[in-house]
Amino acid sequence: MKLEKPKLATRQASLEFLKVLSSNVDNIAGGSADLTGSNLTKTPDMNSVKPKKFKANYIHYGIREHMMGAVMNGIALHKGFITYGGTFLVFSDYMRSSIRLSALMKTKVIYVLTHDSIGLGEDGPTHQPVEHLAMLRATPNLNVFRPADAVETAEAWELALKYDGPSILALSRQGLKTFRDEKGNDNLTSKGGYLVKDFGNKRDLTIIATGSEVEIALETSDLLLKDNIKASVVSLPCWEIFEKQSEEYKLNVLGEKLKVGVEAGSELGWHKYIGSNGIFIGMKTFGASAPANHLFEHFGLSSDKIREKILGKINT
Amino acid sequence: MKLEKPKLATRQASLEFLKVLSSNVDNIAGGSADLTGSNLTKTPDMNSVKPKKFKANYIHYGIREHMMGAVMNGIALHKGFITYGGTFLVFSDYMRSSIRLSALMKTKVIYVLTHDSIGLGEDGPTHQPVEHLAMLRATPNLNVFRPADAVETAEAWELALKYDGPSILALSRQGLKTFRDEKGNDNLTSKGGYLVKDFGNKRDLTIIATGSEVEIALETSDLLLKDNIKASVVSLPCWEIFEKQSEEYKLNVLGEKLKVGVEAGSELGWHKYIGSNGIFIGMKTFGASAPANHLFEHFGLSSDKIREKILGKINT
Amino acid sequence: MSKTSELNMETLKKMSNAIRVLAAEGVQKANSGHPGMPMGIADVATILFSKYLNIDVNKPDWPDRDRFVLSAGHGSMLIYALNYLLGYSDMNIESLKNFRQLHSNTPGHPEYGDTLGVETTTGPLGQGLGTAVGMALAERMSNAKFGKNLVDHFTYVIVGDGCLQEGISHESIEFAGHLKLAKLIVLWDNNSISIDGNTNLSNSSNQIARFKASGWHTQSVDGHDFDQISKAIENAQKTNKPSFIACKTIIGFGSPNLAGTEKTHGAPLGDDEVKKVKEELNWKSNPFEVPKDILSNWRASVERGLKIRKEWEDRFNKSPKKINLLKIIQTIYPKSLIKI
Amino acid sequence: MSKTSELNMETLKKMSNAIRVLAAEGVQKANSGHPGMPMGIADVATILFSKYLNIDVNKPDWPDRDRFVLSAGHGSMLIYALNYLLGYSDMNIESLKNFRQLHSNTPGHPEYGDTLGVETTTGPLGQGLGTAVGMALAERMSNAKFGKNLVDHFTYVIVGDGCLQEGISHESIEFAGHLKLAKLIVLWDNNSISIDGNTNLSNSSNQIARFKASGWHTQSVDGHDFDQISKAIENAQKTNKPSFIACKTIIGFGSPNLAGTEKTHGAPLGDDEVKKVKEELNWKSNPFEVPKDILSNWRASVERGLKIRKEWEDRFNKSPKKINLLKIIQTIYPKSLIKI
Ligand SMILES: Cc1ncc(C[n+]2csc(CCOP(=O)(O)OP(=O)(O)O)c2C)c(N)n1
Ligand SMILES: Cc1ncc(C[n+]2csc(CCOP(=O)(O)OP(=O)(O)O)c2C)c(N)n1
Ligand SMILES: [Mg+2]
Ligand SMILES: [Mg+2]
Repeated sequence: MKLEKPKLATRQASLEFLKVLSSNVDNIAGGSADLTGSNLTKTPDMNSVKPKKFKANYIHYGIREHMMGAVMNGIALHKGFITYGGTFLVFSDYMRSSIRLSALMKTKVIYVLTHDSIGLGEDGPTHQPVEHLAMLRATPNLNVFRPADAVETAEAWELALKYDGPSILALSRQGLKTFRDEKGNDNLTSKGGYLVKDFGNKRDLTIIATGSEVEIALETSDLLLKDNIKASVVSLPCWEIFEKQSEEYKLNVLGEKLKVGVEAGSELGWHKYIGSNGIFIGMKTFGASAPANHLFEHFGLSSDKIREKILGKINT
Repeated sequence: MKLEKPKLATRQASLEFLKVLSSNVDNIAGGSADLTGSNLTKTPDMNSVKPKKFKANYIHYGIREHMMGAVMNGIALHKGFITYGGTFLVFSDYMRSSIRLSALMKTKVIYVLTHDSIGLGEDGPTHQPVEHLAMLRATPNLNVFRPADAVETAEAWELALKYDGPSILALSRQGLKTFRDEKGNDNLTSKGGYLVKDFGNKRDLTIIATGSEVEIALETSDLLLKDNIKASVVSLPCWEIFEKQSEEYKLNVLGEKLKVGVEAGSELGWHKYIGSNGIFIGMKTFGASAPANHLFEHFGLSSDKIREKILGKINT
Repeated sequence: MSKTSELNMETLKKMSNAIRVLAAEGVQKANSGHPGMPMGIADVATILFSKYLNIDVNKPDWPDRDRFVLSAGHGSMLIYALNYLLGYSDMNIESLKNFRQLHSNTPGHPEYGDTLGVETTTGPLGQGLGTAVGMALAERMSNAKFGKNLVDHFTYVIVGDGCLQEGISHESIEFAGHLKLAKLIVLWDNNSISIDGNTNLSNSSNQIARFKASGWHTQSVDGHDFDQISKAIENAQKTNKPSFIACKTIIGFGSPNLAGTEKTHGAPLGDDEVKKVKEELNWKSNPFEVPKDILSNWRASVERGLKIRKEWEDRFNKSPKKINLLKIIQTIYPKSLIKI
Repeated sequence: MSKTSELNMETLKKMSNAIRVLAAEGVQKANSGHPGMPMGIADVATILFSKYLNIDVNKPDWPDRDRFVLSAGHGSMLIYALNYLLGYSDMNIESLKNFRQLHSNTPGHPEYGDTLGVETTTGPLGQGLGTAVGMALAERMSNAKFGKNLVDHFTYVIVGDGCLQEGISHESIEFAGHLKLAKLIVLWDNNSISIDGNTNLSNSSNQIARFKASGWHTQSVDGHDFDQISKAIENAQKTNKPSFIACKTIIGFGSPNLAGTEKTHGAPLGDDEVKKVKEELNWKSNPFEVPKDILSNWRASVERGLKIRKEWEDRFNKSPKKINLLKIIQTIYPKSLIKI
């Protein structure tokens, strides 16, 4: 086993990607709806658009999410810029209509939506998305990425830049282990989903997770191994792309044994992957105000609790 | 067989209900975001709030959906009124954040969202909801009703008035057959879903539909009978309530044979009911601008095309 | 930029009436649609398109063209009628007859990608204004990069009462005013009507004061007076602020029995009333026929855009920034950015 | 309605500083939260709550109470500190120490149902303003039904820069102005700071002009001058329009090193700086301790509300409309409405 890398929030990984991007291209029109330091959308070398200063690449949209989406559509339609804009995932609510128009027109607009779950912590339920991944995944033409570590984040960014349409990057506030070895040249996120821990034909079950819950799924798999249960783990950062893979590939990834979905959001949509017999562990209610680690525990999204649920299911 | 009743759009049925309601209670605060004649939210005896005239029961919100939702929350929190407001289902996008707060606070607010699918017709994809039912169903505490005929509409209204929280009424623009016999005293919608055509233990498959697609499902069942296939039909007007029924009841309704979901919207969420092996027939893309009947045909939402798909599945 | 048009008032009136009649007839044929808005704004649109808007119908994607956004997207027949009159290659009489039909290029609301010259999808009210602010901002940011020689165009938007009630209009107005997006010109179809009836049912704002509060240049004109409209647009082009022009119009202008009422907003006028519109406007042709002289006037008006586009192309071909601009317009990304 | 307070300036300042210190300490203890907003608006809130807001802490659901909405919901410590000082039964020092902890009644943003006196959940910016418009409208509609004797209360809202940038603020302002919701009073925490820095990064609107354009009564005051605040509220209560009071404040007021900067917006000040705040404000007590005399001043201020509530109850008990009002407040629906 290799040395453990430092934990990195995917919003931080996104900033690292932007640093590379902005030093390579001179036509960025980035921005945020007054959450620059939280979304991590502005690299140190970017400079802000001001009333008489348009030779710049960063837009302070103010607290105007709805307009930010529309303005990004306008920038994309005008042509000439790579455009992205940030806010909290939960406030995609305020720009739903603009996101929908991005999807309908297939404008190349990248929505950088951070603080993507109860992992946001103390700000509480008004700030914690629950239904938003479902809402966005249900929207045609929209690629919704929820990367699980720094490498997946870079891959998602790359795919978003290549896609002729809008993308959502749902990013974590909290630090996440880097489980992927970034030396490989393959963009695994380009498959939409793939095995991050694979017991081959010895697998007893599959845990499918996205984003910050992949780390928890891997921990759960480790725990289960002590129970002599072999749980393969799938990261599913982009459902839309995964859907486009061959049936064979999908079956190979998901397996035919018990499937367990883990995502700190609504269950809506998950049964396509976990089947009628599967277990979903996520958010049945709105969140709460507390430190993030308390919330994951409270809502049953810890490896301990997930292990228990799986054992409960297996033993009935 | 009984005589066929005239077709009635569920938005029209809703108006009929409101006529009864408004002649029975004197504390209505209804309204619409400038779509009164389309949402059918104002009964002939209701009168409009004006600058110096507050002894009234109907509010012209103007084209301000986001505020309408917030104002309704405020009216509900203040207490004293039964409050509902109308717009097109697709423009729930503009008030997502207000709807979410209704759900989080459990305010008793009723959203009357008409033109609930491609059945809206010529106005085209910007006006045709696709992902909206999924977005709303994914929201905790929110009861989303999509009644299939006049009787279900009245039942949905009744349940919305009784529920201590917000409800969505997704209503059709187009006329729908009244398939329910309104003489029965049971509110079947209070089960969330139920068999509207039942072949008992002879059933070969189950077609599950909501709203305007229940009529199409019933037609399909009739067609299939000629092929000697017994397709029971389930109307599923409210998923949230259906989820609360016993496992036994749900199994009895859905059956254990092939399940076919039909809804003119996103498939997201449907696999919970149709299972991994089921078929879903709905909208994979955004809609289009054309007369409604052309659109149902074009998008494969006609009894003919559904029958074909079912036969295709059965014969493989 | 603009020179006083050689077209006289009477000719302009006829050109404008062509829009009205085509809109009324298109909606009537489809038995669905919104005739009132195009009929009301026809005079404003005629001035804007025939005298000021720098587009080339033969090269609809010429980068330095002016942008036009119909934020009040339900008035789509305005665009389709105009595009036919201007001679866009994809817009013929058949298209107008197929308004709102499956696979036509004349959908109920303007859809980006379906129709040449449609710069953005509109219909959800207010979105067009926000999108136009994005276009106007991209224009300034491109201008800052490539200079006035290569990038220097206006963004024109028509908004309705609905657009201005929606919250997104506030966000857009404040932001555009703050950034002093001087090349953004917003024309308000101030007809005091929306679906529920007179806008005074739910509104009594002073829009001029409102835009002023956010640093805009503002004007009010009679939206049926060609001279006033022309002058206002010319003034707007000259200020160093974004410009708002309130155009007082009559919805369904030309309809003797229904003009000025919400009845013209979103339903066909009826066969009878369409006939009466044509009488009122002294319009003798058969349905979907535009008199040759009027069509020629319209078609001649596009020469201006053609010439401006060619001049731009000359400058472009001589510019050292050509490659860079091209590359950026095609939005090419560096191949491998994956290493972090 | 109000009489000049017997509380002198110095006492008021201390009462206000109690809010500041509790907010700074609560956020520091939680190691998370927004100290700047409560510290900045403390003077305005002190005047509003001690002199004008008609509530009864012992009967938080008394129907004819004034409504208070903190639209800038991130300033939740303002409410918790106030509710402790006023003596709400559910709000003790332990609650303040448990700010932002699981199952506490002091969540990160005000949550309806979690805390007595919290009239609505806020946090998503602008929503509080829209909700307050609904409350003010319901008040007028109830008043029209039951008369001034039974229904006659104000709705007060505190909005921040963020609320006023959001589109929903436009919709709400226009609508409230149109309906002349005269009992709606909006206080703007005009501190020129939001998360990204100075609001001039993205805004240069004239808010007074903006509200005027929608028919509001407007005033501007120094948000740290008790007299100006009092007078403005009294004026606002008297107009026949909704009222907007721009209160110029300093975010994080009292923090010697950080006041006036975005650093106080959404992060603890730091242990050292909290100490310095207390020095600056001449605050000698231990953490989470409010000097007895200041607490008594706050607790005494609630007598006003209690008295007004009792007077209302007398009128209510004598009123023939009592049953009807009760029924309607409990929102009872007729049993069977299903037949159509
Ligand atoms: C966001 C949104 N809400 C509602 C509608 C439905 N709608 C279409 S036009 C209209 C009225 C618009 O009034 P106005 O802009 O004055 O248009 P006019 O009647 O003058 O043509 C409404 C409510 C819409 N298209 N978009
Ligand atoms: C709709 C919405 N968007 C974004 C946020 C995140 N947010 C919280 S406070 C804030 C800045 C608000 O600035 P202001 O109202 O001036 O508050 P102040 O910094 O003065 O306390 C932002 C962007 C939010 N709470 N709601
Ligand atoms: Mg109008
Ligand atoms: Mg501020």
